[in-house]
Amino acid sequence: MINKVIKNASEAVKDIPDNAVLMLGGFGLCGIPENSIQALLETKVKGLTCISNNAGVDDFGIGLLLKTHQVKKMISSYVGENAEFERQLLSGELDVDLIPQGTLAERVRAGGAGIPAFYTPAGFGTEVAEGKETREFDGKMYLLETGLIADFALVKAWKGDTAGNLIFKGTARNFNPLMAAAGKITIAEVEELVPAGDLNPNEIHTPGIYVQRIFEGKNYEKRIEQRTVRS
Amino acid sequence: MINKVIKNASEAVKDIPDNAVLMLGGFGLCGIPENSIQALLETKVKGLTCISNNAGVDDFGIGLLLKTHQVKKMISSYVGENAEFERQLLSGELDVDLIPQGTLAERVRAGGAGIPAFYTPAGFGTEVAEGKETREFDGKMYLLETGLIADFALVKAWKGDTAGNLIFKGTARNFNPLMAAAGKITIAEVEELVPAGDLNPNEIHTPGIYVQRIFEGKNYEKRIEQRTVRS
Amino acid sequence: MALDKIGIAKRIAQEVQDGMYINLGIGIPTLVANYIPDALDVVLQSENGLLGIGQFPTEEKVDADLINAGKQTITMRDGSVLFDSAESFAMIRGGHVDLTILGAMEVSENGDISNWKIPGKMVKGMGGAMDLVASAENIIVAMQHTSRNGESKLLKECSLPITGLRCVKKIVTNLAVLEVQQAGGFKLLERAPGITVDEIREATAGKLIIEGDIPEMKID
Amino acid sequence: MALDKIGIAKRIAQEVQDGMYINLGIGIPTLVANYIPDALDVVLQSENGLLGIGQFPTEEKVDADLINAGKQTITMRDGSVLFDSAESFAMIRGGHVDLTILGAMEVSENGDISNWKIPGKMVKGMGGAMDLVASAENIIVAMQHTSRNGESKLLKECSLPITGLRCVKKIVTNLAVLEVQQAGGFKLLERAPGITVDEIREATAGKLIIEGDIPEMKID
Repeated sequence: MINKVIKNASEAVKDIPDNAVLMLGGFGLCGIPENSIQALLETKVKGLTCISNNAGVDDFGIGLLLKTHQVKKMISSYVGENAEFERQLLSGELDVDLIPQGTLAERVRAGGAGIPAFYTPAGFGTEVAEGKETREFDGKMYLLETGLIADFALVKAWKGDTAGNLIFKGTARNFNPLMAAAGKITIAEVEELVPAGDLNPNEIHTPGIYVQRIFEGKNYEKRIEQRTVRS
Repeated sequence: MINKVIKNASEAVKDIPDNAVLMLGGFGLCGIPENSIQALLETKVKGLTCISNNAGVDDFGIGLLLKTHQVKKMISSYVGENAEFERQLLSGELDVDLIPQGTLAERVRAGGAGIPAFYTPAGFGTEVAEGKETREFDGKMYLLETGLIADFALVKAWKGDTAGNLIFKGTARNFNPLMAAAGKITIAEVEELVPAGDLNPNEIHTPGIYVQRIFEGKNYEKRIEQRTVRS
Repeated sequence: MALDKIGIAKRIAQEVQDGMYINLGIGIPTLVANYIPDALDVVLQSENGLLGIGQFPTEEKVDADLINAGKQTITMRDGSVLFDSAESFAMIRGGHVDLTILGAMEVSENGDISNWKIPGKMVKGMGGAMDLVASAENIIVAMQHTSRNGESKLLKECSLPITGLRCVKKIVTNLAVLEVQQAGGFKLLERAPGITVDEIREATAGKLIIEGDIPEMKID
Repeated sequence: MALDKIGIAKRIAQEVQDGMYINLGIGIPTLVANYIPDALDVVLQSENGLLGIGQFPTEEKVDADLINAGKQTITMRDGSVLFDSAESFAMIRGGHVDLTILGAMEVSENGDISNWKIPGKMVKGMGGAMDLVASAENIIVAMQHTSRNGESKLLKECSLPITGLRCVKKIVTNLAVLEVQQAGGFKLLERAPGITVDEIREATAGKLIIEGDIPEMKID
């Protein structure tokens, strides 16, 4: 099986150039590519467009890249919980494109699947529809939305094998499989890297064909935004 | 968890009316809903439109329903290997709509996902494009194709739980998960039915929300079309 | 007396039927889960990728990889299933979720809803709200009848940016239960305990439809 | 001497590069798998839902639930992955498969291909062929240079119903290896052992482009 293993995060991201379009998996801080983000801080690459459901918090996730002014544009569905983000947005340093979450998910899925455009009802009659084609199907109104791809997709999985096959855990799956398929170069970091053949072919969430580079990450912090417990 | 269990195939299909639109999972004879097809032979329901990648063989799968003249129309991608099919088609008894396999898969996926239409390159410049809208995206030509749904989807899984969650086996997965999501009423037959909670939530292929009725099938024949072995 | 948040949640819980798949928004809608009768078997969807939300975890069971759409740590019930964000919104958009309960800043008398943006304030984004309201067949809004400064949130037309058009079917506020009519207007179905029709009329800027006697809500 | 089917398969196998994901059509293309050098690590896709097709099974290992797109029983290699038909064609349509090898009835000099229907004969359907040819960046056609009654299958324009437009990049026949030119025309790259340029010219109805000496194929 084709071997996609690369040494570490630094090796994986070193050729990401200034002004690249990135996709980053995760929902809130759950399932984000922590190691790859850290490595981007070190390469100091600038002018990034980041497609990610959220923008991290002030001192974690994509928030770290905002603090270092490496991000020029965010394409997201929800970007609260981040004071530095707000400051940059209001000062005009940062550009933001807000997309309904389901539309974002479907646009990324479409990009990976070679679907250039599709119709969705989300956002009809709202600001989101401005400048977009609308069309009626069976009595209901829809917007035309286009597929999204990225120069690099940075995803985080629970287990992965040397052939690039990935298994996610819990709700850390979220946007990761979609983005894996929509990156021209997809970099997967995994908590546990195993030889090809160790994962059950029937339990794999992302086929290795979508992954160009894979490495075993380290020091996962997995920060929790809302620790809620029952007594 | 909501209980979807029904006694058997006869109970599951008994309210399928004449002229219903059905989806039937399977690729060739692999992963077809054997029990539900048998039960349809018994209800003698007529005028069915069957959306299925193939049309079975003369004496198995959908071929059995053709023999009893219960099918009025097939929507498929490949319908060879069936003499009775050919006879009915040439005599005008049977109507056939041929769709590229990937377009069929995506149309069913779209139907289940509430996407009314999408663009795909398959079939541009061919007979398939006749009467369809075409459009250029990024220098390439595409056809507009619509989502498909069915009154009833008949699917076959390996394991299922009482909540309707399904796991398929090998390449018997094929169209089954897509169709499960695109049926207004989805009837799942499984080789092994287990209590909700017995399946690993991370290994389920079809979420139970798509399945309205589930039963444990019996006497699976699993006929092989091309038995190829090495010595 | 006007209902508190828990009262609103309890009243909405009465709308839940056996066998429903339900998506609960953040805030009051989340509270609804606590008041669904045990006899009813329902499944809660979390749009970040889970069907079958369970209780909050005990301290030892907290798992950073298992959160709800409000980013709270959660658990899974027996029979749960995990999936990605495209599948999650396929479920929502495809009409597979039976009931959506969410908060709102304003609702118009033809069912338009505004709940994602206040001009002049920091825009955080719509998250999944636009997908939910554009897709769901059955949407109940949980909200206060009036804003903090006493202005009605049930309007002829929404003044804030729209989240979705003609989508809200029912509204449960601290004062009343109302049904949005196909032809327009809020049909008053029930009054909060001790609240008069006149009080509701005064708090409702949009067209209020009152037919016959309006019963009081029954809340435990 | 003109190549036999195995010869065509062997020659096409030389086009395979390390690390490729490949979809093989039914017929000669399937044979190609047998001649890919062991040193190359490639993965074969089966559009019914498998990446990593292995050998045919031994009699004891035959599994009705594990077939390829030609409905033959197969096995899986280490590192294989199973998926549904939508995911399979997402891979194909999204350009993730590096090489597609398939048969044809006719190819035109601008790369159009006909391989699914003969008017007047029973129509069996296109299966995945239209998706494959419309999506793949890199398509090699395996076919006989002429039909049974001696007519060229490399034409100015296809006479049979089209499967896809301007999609074929390379053709390997029993007589030659040819490259379809962007501007139109079959550029002759190699001759089958012992076959002359004149023989190829005679068998090619479409525009044949011959530049310099045309080498003979090297086939073990």
